[in-house]
Amino acid sequence: MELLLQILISGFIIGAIYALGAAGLTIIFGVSGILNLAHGAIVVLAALVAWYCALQLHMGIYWGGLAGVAAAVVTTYVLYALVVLPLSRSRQMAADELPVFLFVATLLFALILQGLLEWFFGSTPVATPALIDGVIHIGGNTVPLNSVLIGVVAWMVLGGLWLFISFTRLGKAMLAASMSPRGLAIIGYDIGRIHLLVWGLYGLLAGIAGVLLASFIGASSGVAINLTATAFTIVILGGLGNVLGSLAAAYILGFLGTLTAFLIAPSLREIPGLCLLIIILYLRPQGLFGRH
Amino acid sequence: MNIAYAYWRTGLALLALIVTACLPAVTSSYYLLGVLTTAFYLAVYAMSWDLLFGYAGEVNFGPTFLIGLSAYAAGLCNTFLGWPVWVCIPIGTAAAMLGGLALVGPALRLKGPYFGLVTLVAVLLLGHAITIFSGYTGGEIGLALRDILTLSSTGNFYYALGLMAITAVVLRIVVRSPLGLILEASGQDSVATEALGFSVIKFKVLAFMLSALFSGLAGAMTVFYFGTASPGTVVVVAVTVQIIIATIIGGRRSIIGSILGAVFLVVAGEFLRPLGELSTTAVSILALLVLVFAPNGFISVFGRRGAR
Amino acid sequence: MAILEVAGLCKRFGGLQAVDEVSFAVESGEVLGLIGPNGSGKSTTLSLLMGVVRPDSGSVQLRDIEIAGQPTHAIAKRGMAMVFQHSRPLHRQTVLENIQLALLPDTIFQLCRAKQLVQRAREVADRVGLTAVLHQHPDALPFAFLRRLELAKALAADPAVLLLDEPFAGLAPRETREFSDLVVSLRGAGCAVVLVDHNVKAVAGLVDRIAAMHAGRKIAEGTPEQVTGNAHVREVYFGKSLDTTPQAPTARTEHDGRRLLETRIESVHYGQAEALRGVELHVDEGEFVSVVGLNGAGKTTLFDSILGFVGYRGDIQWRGNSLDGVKPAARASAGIALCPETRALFLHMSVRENLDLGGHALNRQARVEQRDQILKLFPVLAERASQSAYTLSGGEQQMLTIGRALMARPRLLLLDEPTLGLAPLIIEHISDALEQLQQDTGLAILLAEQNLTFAVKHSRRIYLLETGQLRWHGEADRFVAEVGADVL
Amino acid sequence: MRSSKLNRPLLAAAALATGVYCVAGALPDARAADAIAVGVIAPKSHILGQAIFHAAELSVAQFNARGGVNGRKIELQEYNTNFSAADSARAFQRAVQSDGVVAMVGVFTSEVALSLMPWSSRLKTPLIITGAASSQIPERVHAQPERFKYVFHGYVNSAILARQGCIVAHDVFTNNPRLKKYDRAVIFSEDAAWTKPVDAAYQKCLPKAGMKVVDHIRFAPDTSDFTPIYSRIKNDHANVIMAAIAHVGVKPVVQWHQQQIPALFSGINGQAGSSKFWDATNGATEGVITGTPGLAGAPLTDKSAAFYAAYKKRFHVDEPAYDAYTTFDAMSALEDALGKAPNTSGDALVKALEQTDITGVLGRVAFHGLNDKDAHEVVFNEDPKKGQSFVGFQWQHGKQVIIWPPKLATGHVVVPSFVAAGH
Repeated sequence: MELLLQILISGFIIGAIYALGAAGLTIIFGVSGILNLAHGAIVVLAALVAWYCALQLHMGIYWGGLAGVAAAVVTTYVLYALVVLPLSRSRQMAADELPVFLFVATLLFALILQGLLEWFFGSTPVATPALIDGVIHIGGNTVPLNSVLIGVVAWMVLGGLWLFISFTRLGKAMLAASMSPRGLAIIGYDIGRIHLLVWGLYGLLAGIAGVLLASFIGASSGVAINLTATAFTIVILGGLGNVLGSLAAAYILGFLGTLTAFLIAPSLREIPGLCLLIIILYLRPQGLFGRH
Repeated sequence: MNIAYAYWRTGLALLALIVTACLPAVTSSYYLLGVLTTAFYLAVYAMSWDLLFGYAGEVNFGPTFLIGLSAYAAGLCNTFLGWPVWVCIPIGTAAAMLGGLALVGPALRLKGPYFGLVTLVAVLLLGHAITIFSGYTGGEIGLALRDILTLSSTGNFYYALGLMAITAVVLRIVVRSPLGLILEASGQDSVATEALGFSVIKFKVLAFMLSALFSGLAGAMTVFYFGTASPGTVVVVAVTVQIIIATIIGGRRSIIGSILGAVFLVVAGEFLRPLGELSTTAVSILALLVLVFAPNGFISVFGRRGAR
Repeated sequence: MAILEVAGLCKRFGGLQAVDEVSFAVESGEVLGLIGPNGSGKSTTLSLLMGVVRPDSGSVQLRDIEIAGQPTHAIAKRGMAMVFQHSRPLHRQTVLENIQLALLPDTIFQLCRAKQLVQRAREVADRVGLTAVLHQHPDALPFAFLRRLELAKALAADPAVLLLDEPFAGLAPRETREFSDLVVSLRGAGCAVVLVDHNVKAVAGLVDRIAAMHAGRKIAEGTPEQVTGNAHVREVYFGKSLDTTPQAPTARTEHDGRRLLETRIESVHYGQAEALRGVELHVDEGEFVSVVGLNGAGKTTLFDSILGFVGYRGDIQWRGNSLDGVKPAARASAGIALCPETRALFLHMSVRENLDLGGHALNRQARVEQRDQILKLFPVLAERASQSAYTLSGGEQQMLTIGRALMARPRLLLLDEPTLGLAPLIIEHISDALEQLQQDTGLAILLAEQNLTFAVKHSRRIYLLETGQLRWHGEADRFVAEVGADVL
Repeated sequence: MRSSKLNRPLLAAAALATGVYCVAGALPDARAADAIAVGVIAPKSHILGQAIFHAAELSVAQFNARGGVNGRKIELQEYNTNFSAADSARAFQRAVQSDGVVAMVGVFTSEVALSLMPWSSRLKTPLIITGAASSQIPERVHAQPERFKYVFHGYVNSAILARQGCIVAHDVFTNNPRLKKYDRAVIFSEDAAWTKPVDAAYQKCLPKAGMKVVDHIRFAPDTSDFTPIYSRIKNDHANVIMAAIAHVGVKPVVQWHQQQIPALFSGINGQAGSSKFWDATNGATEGVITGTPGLAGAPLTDKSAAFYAAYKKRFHVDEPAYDAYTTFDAMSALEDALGKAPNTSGDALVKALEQTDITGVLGRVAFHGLNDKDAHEVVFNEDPKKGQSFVGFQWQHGKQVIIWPPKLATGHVVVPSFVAAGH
């Protein structure tokens, strides 16, 4: 019972952070059809900048966190303006090869970013200070308040995202763009601006995920590729472009990993997720919750 | 067909080969030979990858799955069974070809990025397997082999050059042959190719086998060149990235392009060494610039029509 | 003796019965035209024959051998060949090499080209008139030559049955004629041809028989004249009756004659294919104008040009100002609303959300008012206001598309095939709504239709678009008399 | 059209050839100076790598100031491993074949160390590994002495580290009359090849040190959430975590602290040895116990304090990482060997290195013979006069406080409140 509760609590927090990262990724895919491999690097960038500003520049954890998020947004726009846009407009390749080129280009961007991060911050992992200290006891389990706060913040951001998409005109336009960009264009929306919005939102989500990650378990430039892989697994499992599906997949993956670690062996944690991914890809390429 | 033109081209390729082969006589820098040896193995990886990507239209993000399988199969045979190098290399290659066969199923069923993801997962699983069986594989530390190809830098240079030349010639013959024509057609539009009476499966299997053959050979020879097999040299995603970058910046669907790309990548890395830890980043930036502004690679800069 | 015999062919995609109990037979040297409106299942039928899609049930016999369910390449080897509508030749190879590809045996053991291969490829090329361009690369060729190249590849193996999927789409009239002649010449070689097109007229001169399809079923078969005369076919194509004279001018309110839209499009190209050429038309304020033409005539391209989704040569003017360099979003905001044929609805959003997005530029109060008005116009939408768009029927979706477009209070409504695939009752309904709309708001409408009844009933003026060019222009009342019979 | 077609392969081939020959021309074949080149190799971006470069630089500067090898100066050449075995192998080749390096020092990752061993023998150039702790290094030298005689291990192997961890645990908390009994240990290792001998050594030495091994947990090195593992440890009612971690460091420690796991965190903890670990974990490392070869200039020998002071002054670093000490001693051994060897050939240097017997900052520096089990590994002894030595320390209020051996100790072990409360 205690064990089950522990699995639930732990899965709740990890799942929320996973979901946060993957939500942005899946929105980008929904609207622009781009699989962004620089995802992990951007998340790590936010984490490292937050750590650096908070501790090395003594700006405090809140301003540091803000700086981290801002850095993620700026970098995302750099990626969009310098890599994605020029490639999308390039006439030098066949249209059906564009996704592969974008794939490779974002991968290169990730490498560049990772190299710069390593050069500036070093490759040693870091963690930002806890936002609040103390622990609470839930059914015999000791849970740090900080972890609870992180879970709550992650869920608040996800809730905010949901509110934004469901209740604001801009959010709805964004969602609409993922269903029919053409439909949006004919009712007078400038698709270019929607893209800008989506990339900004993505940067914001990735940034917040990074800052929370830095506080929860720490980050280093080396984990970027793992973060990308996890986010991808989630996005594919949840169905590309499906935000709610990503949420569910994040939790499935979070609990699956936690269960494996609890019940079988901690060293096998990643393997069931990868196997599930292969099986899903084989049987249901549109993902567990894919619409199309 | 312009016969004179074909002769010209063969002649030039031969000339380039001879010039390169004479290099050990001209330079006394074993270091340069060492750099080129690595570049040539990378070129073989790149050419094999391009056969799948450029010609057969398969987005394979796991070339290191094949390379790693071969490297570890050969390495384990040598370390634990004590078999000689020239037995282990074919065994490794066979393992890679089995791996290639295992990829054909998903390749036929899944499209583009989805297939890419399966191959990526295959690599991750291979990495996990190496960790789990670290008692045999040495885990992250790697496997120390009993034997190596040869101690001589010049010898290693010629082994690598030889493999690269053979790969280039064979792949060139294949892609220029009727076989290559069918392969390219099935990569571009498999339904229409089927409708012309070709059973596409057969040709996909062949493409995977050929790719696995050469990347397997190169993978096994690489570990016998280094003397160790470790995930960092033959499995990790960074190696895949190098292969993809080499192919794309060299110019996809081009044998000479892959070679140019690989040599550029390795040599540029050495040239930029004064930049210290930023040298890899600088290479990535260069590669990204090429990708964005000349997506068809170096080869397009030399006056070739757009490889659409 | 029939060389190809199809009996009881069925195919279901999810909830859609795409092909339903289709049977026909073709003899050697015979050309069969398979016609039907979009979505009638004719292309799927071809795919089933070729084995690209596996049939659920039914039999396909080629030279008395059952081939249904076999893999495509096996069917191809038995003597079936197909020219796909969208095909991609190998761009880095020459025309000659592309043809050689089709002549190769299906084996992996071939590293050298057989000597006679080139000779045979030349012969095939000669047969389809490609001799002059043998050494050129496909992307340097005009579109019509690419079609011929595809035909050459299909003919290379000397097929017993040749399947052609919309062979004339994107071809200029002269090219269409030349290509028709090519197909006719095959008849002499004893090849059976099954040809899919929308258009009875385009194939009439070349086919021996026509089978008409609608909603997955074969609804008529016979000579072109028989099929054209068939009441069911006429209804499917033109609605209840073509003889309806234009109704009382209630539908056409007085318009003040000010010019709203004027196009002077010189040409629009998709790659090599020319989609439009010399299209000059205009719509005045409050006017109802139709552009009629069959599928592939260029109607959708015309609308895309007006909204700026495709590049065009020439000029389009909106209320006297050139739209040159104006983005689609700005054109839409200026008062041009498009209801595309694909509808482009936000399928996973509710009806209300779809409408609200359409009126995003209005303030809250105006938006609510406008929405109420539209829900009054289409009461069925009011009932479904909180349902997701994908749960709506086709007719309701069409209403929603129109409603969404109207939310922006446009000056001009572009309607692309609003009646496509809809039941007559729903069409009536939409028809009434449009009339009321014009009366109430003085909105100008430019309609693209192949349903002539619908177009003639509402329009003041009609343009006839054929293969990318304007063929006829005039008052709606004159249309039936002057060109009506000619269109079918 | 035709001409551009002809030009393409011509240009491509020309470019290839030109490129190749440019490289050939650009790289000097041999060094012209009379300085002796020594290479140092490590990943530049990592704290442990920087420590290696710093220590080598300091050693060479001091050595050259003392007059060098009979007047010949040592010139240090730096190479970046980038954590990549392939990059390192290329760097080693460049060092020897192009830059004329006579010996190579450095490396702290086992993968790179093991991949460089064959190159050391192939290039006949001594390699002194100063950071990696894999027991495979001496094992391989022992197994193939003829081939790997060029390789020296300037750091102790992980089995010795494990045994030392047991001794520290025994002396500091298991058998400490001031404390409650901490005697239920969990072996907590990242799933990697280097931890296998550590785990085996723990299994043997923990019972000897008076502890019961209640569980043995191996986890994936990329584990992000340790909650399940810590739950298991709590269920085991363990009160000591004997760690064997290096790739992971921040995450388990931060979560141990946040989730207030009632067990002492001890054993081998690669990253916790660094002075920056406090910042990296934001103080979550408070209370963590681990061991390291040298710390804060602990006066193991009469040279320790001077090295510590000079290092801090030159590089403005709070604390040198452990491999700064080992690298400094390895450099001293190499400088000594350069002075004694008749020439700078690899074989002469190997002979001279085998004879090494000097006092370094961590204790006596001498290497085991090829016939010993720990072939060519630096001799370890708890007594600094007999071999390289070791201290145990605990993080307390942002400082690494030496708690073992007793005669060097600057403080007492302090049990974190949540650990004490858990009993």
